[in-house]
Amino acid sequence: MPQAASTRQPAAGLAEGGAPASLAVREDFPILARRLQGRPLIYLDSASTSQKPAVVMQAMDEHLRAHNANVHRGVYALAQEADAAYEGARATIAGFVGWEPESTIFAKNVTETINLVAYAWGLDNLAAGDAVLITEMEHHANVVPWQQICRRTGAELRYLHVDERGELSSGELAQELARGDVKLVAFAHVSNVLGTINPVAEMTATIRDAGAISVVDGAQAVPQMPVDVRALGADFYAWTGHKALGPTGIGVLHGRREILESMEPFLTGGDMIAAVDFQRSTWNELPYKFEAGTPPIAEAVGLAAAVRYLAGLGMERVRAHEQELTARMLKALAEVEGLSVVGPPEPQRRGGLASFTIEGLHPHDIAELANREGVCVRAGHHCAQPLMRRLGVGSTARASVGVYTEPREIDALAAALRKGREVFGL
Amino acid sequence: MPQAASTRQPAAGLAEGGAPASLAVREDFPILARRLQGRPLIYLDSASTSQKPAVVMQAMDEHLRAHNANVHRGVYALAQEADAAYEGARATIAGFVGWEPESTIFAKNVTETINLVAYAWGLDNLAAGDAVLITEMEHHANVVPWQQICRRTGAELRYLHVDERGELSSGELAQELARGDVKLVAFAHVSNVLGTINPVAEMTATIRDAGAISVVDGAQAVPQMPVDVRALGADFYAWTGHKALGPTGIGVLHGRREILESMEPFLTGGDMIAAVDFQRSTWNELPYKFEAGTPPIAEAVGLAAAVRYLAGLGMERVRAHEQELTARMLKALAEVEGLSVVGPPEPQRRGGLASFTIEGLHPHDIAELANREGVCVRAGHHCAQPLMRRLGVGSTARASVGVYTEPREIDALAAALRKGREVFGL
Amino acid sequence: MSEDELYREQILEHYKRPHNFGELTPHDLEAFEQNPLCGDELGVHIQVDDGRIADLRFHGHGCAISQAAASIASDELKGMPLDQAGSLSADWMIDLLGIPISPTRRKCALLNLKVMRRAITGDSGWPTGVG
Amino acid sequence: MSEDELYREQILEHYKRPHNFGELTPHDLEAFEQNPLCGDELGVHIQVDDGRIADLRFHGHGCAISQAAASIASDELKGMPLDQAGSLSADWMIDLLGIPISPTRRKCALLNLKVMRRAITGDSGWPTGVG
Ligand SMILES: Cc1ncc(COP(=O)(O)O)c(C=O)c1O
Ligand SMILES: Cc1ncc(COP(=O)(O)O)c(C=O)c1O
Repeated sequence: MPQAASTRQPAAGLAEGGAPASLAVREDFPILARRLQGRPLIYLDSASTSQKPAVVMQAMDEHLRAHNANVHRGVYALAQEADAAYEGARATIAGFVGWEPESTIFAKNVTETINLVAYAWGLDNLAAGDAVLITEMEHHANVVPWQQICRRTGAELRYLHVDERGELSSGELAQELARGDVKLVAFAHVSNVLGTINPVAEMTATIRDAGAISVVDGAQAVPQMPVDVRALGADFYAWTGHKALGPTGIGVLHGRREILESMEPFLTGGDMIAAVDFQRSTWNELPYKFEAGTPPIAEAVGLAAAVRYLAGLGMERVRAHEQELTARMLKALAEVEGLSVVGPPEPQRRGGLASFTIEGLHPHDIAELANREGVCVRAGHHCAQPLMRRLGVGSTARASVGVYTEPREIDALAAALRKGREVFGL
Repeated sequence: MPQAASTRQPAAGLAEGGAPASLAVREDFPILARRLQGRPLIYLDSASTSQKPAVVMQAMDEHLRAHNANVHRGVYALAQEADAAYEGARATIAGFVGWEPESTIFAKNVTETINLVAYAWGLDNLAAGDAVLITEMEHHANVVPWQQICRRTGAELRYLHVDERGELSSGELAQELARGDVKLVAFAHVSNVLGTINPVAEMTATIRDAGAISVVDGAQAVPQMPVDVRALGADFYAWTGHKALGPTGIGVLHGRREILESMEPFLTGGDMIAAVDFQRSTWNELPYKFEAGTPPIAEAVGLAAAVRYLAGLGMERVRAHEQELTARMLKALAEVEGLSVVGPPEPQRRGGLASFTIEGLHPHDIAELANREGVCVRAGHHCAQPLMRRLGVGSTARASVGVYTEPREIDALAAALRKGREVFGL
Repeated sequence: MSEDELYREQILEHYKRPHNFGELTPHDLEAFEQNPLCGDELGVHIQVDDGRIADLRFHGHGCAISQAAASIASDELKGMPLDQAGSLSADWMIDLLGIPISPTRRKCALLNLKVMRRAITGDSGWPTGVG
Repeated sequence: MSEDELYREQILEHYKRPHNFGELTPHDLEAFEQNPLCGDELGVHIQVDDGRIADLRFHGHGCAISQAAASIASDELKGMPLDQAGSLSADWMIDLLGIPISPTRRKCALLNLKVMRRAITGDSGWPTGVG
């Protein structure tokens, strides 16, 4: 059986404005006790992957130690425990974002789920003369599958522009849809580079009115803010376990039932069939039709523990915490000489991350110099090369926060950057 | 860092013939200490999924507690530890079956890997007039992807027959290839229903001589016998972690480098690209070209611990143990009235499983009745409906062994079946 | 559960000598279903008279639970108004069987209801409550 | 490692004022490479005379390590026989840099060698030993 939810309600440290600057949950995350090169670990790369609370490892461990069997086919009692654990995890995870389990599909990561939609919906619904619309701020996971499916089907791939604030324009979306050829629009809920929070509900309504399908990449949103997939109105909403305090090896796709039912399956094999004859097969009901082979069972159990943990913290509090830290980060970074942050200047319009460049310091060197102070930040194109091109930079450094991030870690980042500039004689 | 390999060399219990009837490893597997409904757990469903030794859970737990970061992109020290753990796991896992890490690709299960080959090789290399050849004994994972790709490309799907012994005929393979239209042949190394061990090296040589590509489904072979992918001569060899003492969420594909290099990618997104421009992208080198998005990192670490554990036992000993138990099982089952086993009668020609029917007892009821005695066996079509049709049965019951299975558990199965017949008044 | 709860006399009796098994020619309604988990198959033929099930026969193969369920249900179904038969609930079937059914075996117990429904209403989903 | 080991004076000097950076028109050989991990780009133009590198220029953008490596290597490459330049090893480059290089930064340090190789031999793989 899955671990019981963490019922612990940690006291929030109160920052100046009364917002929870610290959720006081550090001891729940074993890795944060580590020292690297003699220094405490200051992990500011949660947008890449989050650290995991002990309840997640415990839930997986417990599942594999006591309830492991394959799912969906076993008559014996142990197999029924495994079924209950896996389907119970699905119900928990779907419920966390307000969706129904029957149209909540598990894959290995969010990348696979977007490929699923691109292949299984795209191969049969796109043709020359049609267009797919994405945005300049997408992660490669929401770019390359559309390039490939457009190549295979002859459809055109077009982009919504990112303005100088790092935001989309609703006018441009309406204009593009008015051309009448757009069959599908895919975009991020929260940009992993700019931090921009897109107005999802407004966009999906516009898209639906134009008769197109919406695909929302929620990889950066689910871990850090309340998400209600139904209220957001997306036809497909996808996210990934390892960024949401869960394990690697699991991604989640919520889809509108009628669309999923109308689609051919994507991966095929065991468990997703109704009947297999020599030349043709028929498909199992949802969600199984889209889950071929043995699914990530222990990973689903682990992710269920993660979302129960998040729900225990309260997603409103998590969001307030990340916003508070983002404000602090934007302020601290602005004080570093030669540093420019990309994306919207207002913390309330963005997720818990800041991408930046420093005059005279390449992002790789920024990350290397930060690492010397125990500060983990990412450097590179963040799997968003089209956006890098649009911003006119080769790469950026990026600092991102999680539920466990403390204000002092933001200050440590700023100090490390100042020290780095000195090393380079700037 | 991954856990150190288990260096423990358990003493083998000696059965009558001197073969290791017990590997004496039960205490390495925490779940085997469980009692269900007051009875000890007798797990005879390893062909569906294996139980896991504690070193596997420990390796994953330790990875997530101390070395968790995303792979392939981080400059900071923690990310380098995660890289080393993931790529170290790849080297260990590839080495376990004698293949090179560069063309060893991780997916979520073996089903995904076969879909990868079907889509990424098939979409560009199959057309009307071509044929794909599979066998009547395939798991749905090695049937349905070929049905689908044949439908999409217009190629023909043909089957090699299974004879009354449950084996293929080499003559028929040669005949089919002589027709000159076969572009790809896919078949199981070991059948998950019949137990049949196919003569892989001989078959791949015949296939190669005919200019076709071979795809071998090694899901049932890698867990129970020494496998040397190079010696087997397959162009693609695929298997799945959870059946080989590893965690769920990971499958493995070994491919011939030239073929992988000539293929378009399958899943696309982050990590698998060289450069992404607005309209087109170029691909990363092998194996990354085929690993889109965040891979199953902790799962790779867990599977590496599993294969180190298996290597510690010695795969020759594992095979001897499973053969001994299979012999005992075939003998014990033959003594149950009304029971018929499918597949080759000689234990040395088969893997560690036996599928059977009992006159007057439906397989579902067999599994239910066995469960009352704590014995876990599977009932159903075992994801092999074409084979069921060929055998003229709707379903079978199947008992399968693992490294931890003891001779007394085989005896308990036979006793449970006898008792079940009595319940039904047979 | 103790042995005789699931496989009690009455269940085994229906399994071994099922009522209303076979085919009906001619028939007015028919359907055929598989349980995707095990490959079990069940079909039904129905003769309709004045909005009621005048006669019916099940055919196919399955486990003791699915066969007994079909047999027991068939006795009740004869003479039942079609609209009533097409909307019978999972609970109705489970109650009728009168034995404890595990989640996995539920699909076995309800296979005949699923086939019935498809024959009468064209709906091929599992009866609500199948879990 | 202590601070000045990686970013020592000489490295920073080459980064800030790289030798042989820019373009060469006309040129006999050229190539362009990206580091897929970070998007850094490096190109090279080479003038050949009598089987030797008569002159060369690197261009593009990258971190201190990749730029310093290209700069330091460029001084050595001028006058070198083409076949020798095309088969320089990873170790040659790392030794020349003379600083400890982590596995992740190796690709930065070797980017210029990769570009050189592609310009001379058409081979676009990483120099052996890149790990
Ligand atoms: C021979 C064979 N191939 C493929 C599979 C599918 O494995 P997975 O579910 O891990 O993809 C199995 C097991 O179910 C199998 O026995
Ligand atoms: C916005 C966004 N989409 C998609 C992804 C890809 O996630 P994954 O690697 O888990 O598939 C990421 C993270 O890398 C992301 O930030």
